[in-house]
Amino acid sequence: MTDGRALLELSNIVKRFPGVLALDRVSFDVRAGEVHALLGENGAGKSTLIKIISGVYQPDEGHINFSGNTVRFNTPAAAQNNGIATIYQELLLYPELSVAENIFMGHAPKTRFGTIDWRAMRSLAREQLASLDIYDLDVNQQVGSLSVGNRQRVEIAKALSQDARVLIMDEPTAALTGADVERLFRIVRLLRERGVGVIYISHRLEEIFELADRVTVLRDGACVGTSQVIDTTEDDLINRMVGRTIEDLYPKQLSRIGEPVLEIESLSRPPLTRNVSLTLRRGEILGLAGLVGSGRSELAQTLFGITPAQSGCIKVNGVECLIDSPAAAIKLGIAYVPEDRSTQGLIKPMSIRENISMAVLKEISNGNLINHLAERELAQKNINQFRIRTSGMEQKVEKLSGGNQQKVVLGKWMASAPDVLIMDEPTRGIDVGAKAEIHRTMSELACRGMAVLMISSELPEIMGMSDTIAVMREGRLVASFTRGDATQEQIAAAMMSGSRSESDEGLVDSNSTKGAAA
Amino acid sequence: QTSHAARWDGADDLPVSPLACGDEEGGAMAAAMPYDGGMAMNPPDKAGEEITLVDVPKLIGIGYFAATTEGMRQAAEELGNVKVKTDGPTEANIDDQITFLDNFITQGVDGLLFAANDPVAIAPVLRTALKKGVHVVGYDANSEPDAREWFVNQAEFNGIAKSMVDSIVAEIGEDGKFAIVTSTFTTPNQARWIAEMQAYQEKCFPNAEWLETVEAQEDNILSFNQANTLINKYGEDLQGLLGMTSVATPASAEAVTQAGLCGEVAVVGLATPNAMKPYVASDCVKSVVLWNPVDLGYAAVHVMRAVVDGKFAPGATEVSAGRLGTLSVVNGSEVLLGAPYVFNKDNINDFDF
Amino acid sequence: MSRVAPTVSRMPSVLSTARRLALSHEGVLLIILMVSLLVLATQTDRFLTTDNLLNQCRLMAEVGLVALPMTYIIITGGIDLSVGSILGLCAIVLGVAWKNYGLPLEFAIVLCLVTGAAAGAVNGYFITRVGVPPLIMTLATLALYRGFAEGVSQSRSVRGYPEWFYQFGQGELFGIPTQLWFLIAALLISAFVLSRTVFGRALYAIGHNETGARFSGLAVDRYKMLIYTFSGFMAGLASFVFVSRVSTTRSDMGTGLELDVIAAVVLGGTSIFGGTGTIIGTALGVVLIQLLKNGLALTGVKGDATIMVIGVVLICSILITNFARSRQATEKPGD
Amino acid sequence: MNTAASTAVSPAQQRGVLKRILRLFASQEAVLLLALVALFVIVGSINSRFIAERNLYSIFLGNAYIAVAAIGMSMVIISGNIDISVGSLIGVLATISGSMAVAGYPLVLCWLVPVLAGVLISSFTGYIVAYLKIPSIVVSLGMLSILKGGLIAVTSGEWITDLPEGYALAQLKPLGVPLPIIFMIVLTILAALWMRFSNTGRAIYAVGGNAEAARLSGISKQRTIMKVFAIHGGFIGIAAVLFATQLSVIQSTVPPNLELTIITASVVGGVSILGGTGTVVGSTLAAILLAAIGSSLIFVSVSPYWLRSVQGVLILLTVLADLYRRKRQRKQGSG
Ligand SMILES: Nc1ncnc2c1ncn2[C@@H]1O[C@H](COP(=O)(O)OP(=O)(O)OP(=O)(O)O)[C@@H](O)[C@H]1O
Ligand SMILES: Nc1ncnc2c1ncn2[C@@H]1O[C@H](COP(=O)(O)OP(=O)(O)OP(=O)(O)O)[C@@H](O)[C@H]1O
Ligand SMILES: [Mg+2]
Ligand SMILES: [Mg+2]
Repeated sequence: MTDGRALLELSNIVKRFPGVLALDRVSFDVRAGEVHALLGENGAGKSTLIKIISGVYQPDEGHINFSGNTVRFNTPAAAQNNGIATIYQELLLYPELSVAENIFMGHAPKTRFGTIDWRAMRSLAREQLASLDIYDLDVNQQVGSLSVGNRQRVEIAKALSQDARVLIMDEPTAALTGADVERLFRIVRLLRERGVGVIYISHRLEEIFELADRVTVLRDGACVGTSQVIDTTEDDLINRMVGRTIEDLYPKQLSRIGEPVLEIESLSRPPLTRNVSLTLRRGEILGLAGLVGSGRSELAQTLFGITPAQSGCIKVNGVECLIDSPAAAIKLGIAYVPEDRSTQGLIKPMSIRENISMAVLKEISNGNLINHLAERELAQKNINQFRIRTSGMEQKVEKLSGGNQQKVVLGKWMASAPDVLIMDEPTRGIDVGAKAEIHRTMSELACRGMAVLMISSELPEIMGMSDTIAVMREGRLVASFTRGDATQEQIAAAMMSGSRSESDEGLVDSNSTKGAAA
Repeated sequence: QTSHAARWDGADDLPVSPLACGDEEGGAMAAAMPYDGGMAMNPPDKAGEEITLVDVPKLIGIGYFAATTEGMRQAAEELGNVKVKTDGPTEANIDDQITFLDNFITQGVDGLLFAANDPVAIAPVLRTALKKGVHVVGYDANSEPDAREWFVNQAEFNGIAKSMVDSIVAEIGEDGKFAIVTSTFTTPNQARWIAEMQAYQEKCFPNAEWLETVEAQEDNILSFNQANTLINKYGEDLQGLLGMTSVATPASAEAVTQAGLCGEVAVVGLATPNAMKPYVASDCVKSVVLWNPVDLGYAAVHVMRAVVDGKFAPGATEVSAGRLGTLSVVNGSEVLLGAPYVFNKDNINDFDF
Repeated sequence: MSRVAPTVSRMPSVLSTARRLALSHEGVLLIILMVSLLVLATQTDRFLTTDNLLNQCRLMAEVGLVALPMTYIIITGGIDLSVGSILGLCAIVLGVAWKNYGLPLEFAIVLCLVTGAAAGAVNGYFITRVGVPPLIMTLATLALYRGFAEGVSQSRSVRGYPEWFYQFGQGELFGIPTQLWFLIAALLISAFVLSRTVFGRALYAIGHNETGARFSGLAVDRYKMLIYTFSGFMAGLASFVFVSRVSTTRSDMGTGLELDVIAAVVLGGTSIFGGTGTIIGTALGVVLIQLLKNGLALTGVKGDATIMVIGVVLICSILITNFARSRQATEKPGD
Repeated sequence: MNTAASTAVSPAQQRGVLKRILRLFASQEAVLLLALVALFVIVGSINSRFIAERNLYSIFLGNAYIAVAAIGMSMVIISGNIDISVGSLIGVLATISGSMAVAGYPLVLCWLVPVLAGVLISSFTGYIVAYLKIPSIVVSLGMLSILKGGLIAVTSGEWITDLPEGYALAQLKPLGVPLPIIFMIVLTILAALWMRFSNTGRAIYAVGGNAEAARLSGISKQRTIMKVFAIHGGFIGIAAVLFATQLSVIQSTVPPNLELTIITASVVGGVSILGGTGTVVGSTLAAILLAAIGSSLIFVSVSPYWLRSVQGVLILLTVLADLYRRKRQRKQGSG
């Protein structure tokens, strides 16, 4: 399947940003019909490298060879015209436009007269989604109303809708659950058969072994080496990435579970939170599993006062209370690490210092006056603790790598020392080394009596960290297990069981008839 | 008499003084009032010497004040020892006008000519000018009397009102119905004219019906639209339109023309001849009321020269103003340009402004 | 990667600090201001005199007062187009309450300020609670409040205030125009609040990313409500100073004020997209526009040419800052 | 989310058609149309002359140029920009057109040159916005001053009279329908189709919706913004010609507040000031609605003093109706 000749070859690429050498003479190549994985710690330069390939950045030194010719992609358009399709790490969609338009923006199907063919666009979009086994997305829906997971799916459909010779995927599965990941892999394998060269970035190592042919590891912007995947082991890769081995990715300390801090009873906010009852105790880590769109984030946001509940009751430390705004939730000691770091978690154009102190501004100020010294100390403490790779605390968050941005979000909320910490996909895009660190911190916090509600789409994480596991489906809590009681299969079954396949068919039908009627 | 018309009183609380009805000149100037203007404090004696004047109209960039500026230029050229420059805000804005005057006082000029956007608002800065020995003469729109020395009055409010009402009644009859298009209700001159018109109409033509008054800014398409709306609203009930500004009148004439109602809806108003020529030529408009703004500017400069030369001091009853001959003093400290002029088909082509 | 380039800034050399300051937008503005001052001063000796400058301060007080809250609002990514109309409405309330309803003038002044705050609060309420975008809301109240002013006053002006009242707009305190004291006090307080307090920080955060700010537990709606109310209040204060300065009240007062204010704020470097801006910048913007108008007029440049110059300065100052910034960005990795 | 409702095929199909019809009615355009119809019915029943053919023509005729200008403005706003200089630009272009006519140039040139000049001047604005990366509000604020100052400097406000026979394009009535109305309708339809079916049209939405995403999908932000401003200039040119030829004289000044009127039409028409959404059909309907409101208030004899307040309230109500619609839609969408 691999013909051995490089389709795309980068040699000695150097890229500098103010204060940072992001890529240091990196050489890299992809062959037609292979999946080449790119690994590295947060901030190692992976995204920068693929942005150079896709024409977003221009290299300071070095050159790019594409199917035999030296090329220079000055704009993303130039790269696209050469058949390079990219799924970026940060989702880039048009919130006001429909799913179909998002998928085909820039390369919409045309009629004979050269105008945009809306009907074809809608049906092609439907086909594209169907080929990804996605039937629950309406192509006319506004993307702005979709959850992160669904947006990720749109993003994937968008990249696959172009006839690509090279497909670049920067952490496409960060917000996806098992079944979606499987489907994605099927497609990637299909493309590989067809001779497409795929560059694949992920922090989930098991995916590399499942999917990739070769793997290149970057460290501190330099290339550590390329090897065949079959010739290497997980430990080996980790070692190459972080320069040490990780003993245990899920360093769970068993803590003493105390009295309930957060009790919710038949909480509802239709359509996505229906009659949910849950108890969270001191020292407990409660893992919330579910498929994309099962309503986990919605539940969390209801608890945090962003979408206040319409009925039901919330008790904090045994006292019934009304949570109608994030400020109210914070006052009650509830903190929420949101899943969408770009819009919800961070103020990206502001500095790391300002972001970290954002949720505790009142605490670190004298009256209304911000205490800059305390603020700086706090920021430095967080940078050190989570090893945020940055040129300083005044660095704008938008200039950080994706994983480091996620660390800032975590740091910001852990700084607020809440009683109840809700974390929505906390380790999304975080490298293995840092992940272990975050898990350790999480566990420690629990031991000190904090209650953690962890939403995660990574089953191993749920299994590894939770004391209690709850499963949500279609807005309802459908199952609950205690640590050690459940197998991965049982949880997965609870996530998916029900009428999914039937209703899928129903939707297929109505979709296709709608298409015909249109 | 509709309810809104009843409220017209000029937006200030001054009394109205309608002239006598008909042609008799009964309203001839009331008994001489003592001088009530201000005085420049110790102005440098520049009698016969060259002086620099600055003219600050309500706003620059509109036809009417382009004409007064032209008149000033003519006077300056004729006199030879006067330099005059016009500058002012681009919108009729009380605040900006004050700023301009302030700047010119600082710059140091011999005399200020002004047309006030607001009689009271402009007063403090004018008083400052007088205090600094700068001569101040107003034209077109007055300030509080003591804030300037003389005011060149193009025509008295009641005189204009009489001309306008007489002209429209001549066309639509003593029981005709008419409506008014004005700039804004807050523009002092227009407000006073309308107040005087109402008083005069009530006194002399009580059977005429005043339908409505609408605002149209100084915007000709808006004026056109407003005139159209009035025509459409009242249908045949509407017999006459009065334009209170040199923008509103041609626009009203245009609306009548485009609606094909020439002869059925009479248009009378204040306007400059050039803008009205097509409508007068097509017989859609019979008469246009106006003083000659070129003469107004011309007179203002002559009055200023006379003041500087010491030839025109408080108590004087007339002043000579070049080609305009002698102009008489009214109301204590106002120089009257003359009766308002009524242009018609016969004489309109003699004017070019 | 994190071979962080040796940080020169650890030892803040005077030179580099000076350069950074000069390259900031405020720096650029200050330089433009200095240059224009110098150039204009050589053209006429009447420009750079205490009397003239103090007098200019008097004239710019209203724009200055309203520009402060406008800076706050624009920093949050909003806008308030209704300030001119609020000013008109407040002036009318002041006049009508005193003259037609016979209230004591002191009370009328308070009523005028309250009206301003209320008008602003109405904007704020619709913007935060109902979710009307600020531009649309204030575009509607631009018409609405002006309409109220006309309706309440029946388009009549109010004149003949007692002598003491003129003290605020025409008088002096310790040789300095009274309203300048108001302006300076308001300026210092707003600058301090914006740069030092939680409130100020929140405004920037809201401007950059409102959702993010809300998710961080900041009371976004309350802050927004506050600044629109503040804006109305300051328009009320400006109306009081204005009425006192020009001795009369008219319903068309403050027409077009919004554009002057926005021009000053934008010239001061506040980004219309929200998130950046300073009070110092705004102050420089107000001063620069006023001095250009004045200085050019004194050197004999006509009004039409003056507004052209201001247009050019507006575009060029932002252009220069952009250029300086991009130079800075490209230079850095090199050194 | 997959719902149980989609089990049977035929109801789903029916629902599809129904949904589409409902969706059509649940748009901003529908709200405006409804408001327009309501206005005509209510005011028509009070005074039947309001809905007489002649008055309908008057409403459309005198405001067609605003609708045409609002088309271009809507495109600019959808692309995430704004143009405050339109009023001044229309003044300048109308003056160019009139001066050429008086100077005896062929009439066709007098009509075409302003359009070209509009494209050129607006492209210049667009160039500064797109390539020198200065926010459009700053550039157009600057351009406003420059154009206005320049116009006054050149004409000093002399009106243009003695326009040649046949120049009055806007007074023609092919097939009995005034030409401005034809222009308004045809241009709106063309622009609407173009916005929906052309690449550039979609690119405008993309750039306004998410500029970074647009860049990464190979859409050049710069070129798109350039194009938007150029086309906008064309519409402004046409609007200026309609404006100039409507009456027999041209008031060579900047029509007061015209930019606010045009922007109001756009935003009331549902164009989001943040960019990315809106339609030109909406803006045209809004322009008509605003004009009809102005006219209707005279018809029902609202006190002239309170006229503007009522107008403000009505604008606000339209905006609120749309907001309410959107909220309902969002609720349904997630259900
Ligand atoms: N626009 C930029 N300006 C300045 N520095 C940048 C910029 N983009 C990236 N960097 C820096 O370059 C380095 C490499 O970042 P990059 O995004 O390539 O990391 P990554 O390997 O993708 O990490 P992650 O796994 O966290 O996504 C980081 O230190 C980051 O801070
Ligand atoms: N702001 C929103 N408006 C409307 N619908 C939304 C919104 N956010 C999410 N949804 C919808 O709600 C459903 C559940 O979303 P939610 O984010 O709660 O699920 P989740 O289990 O966290 O899944 P994900 O992994 O996608 O985040 C999704 O199908 C999505 O379409
Ligand atoms: Mg990355
Ligand atoms: Mg989620």
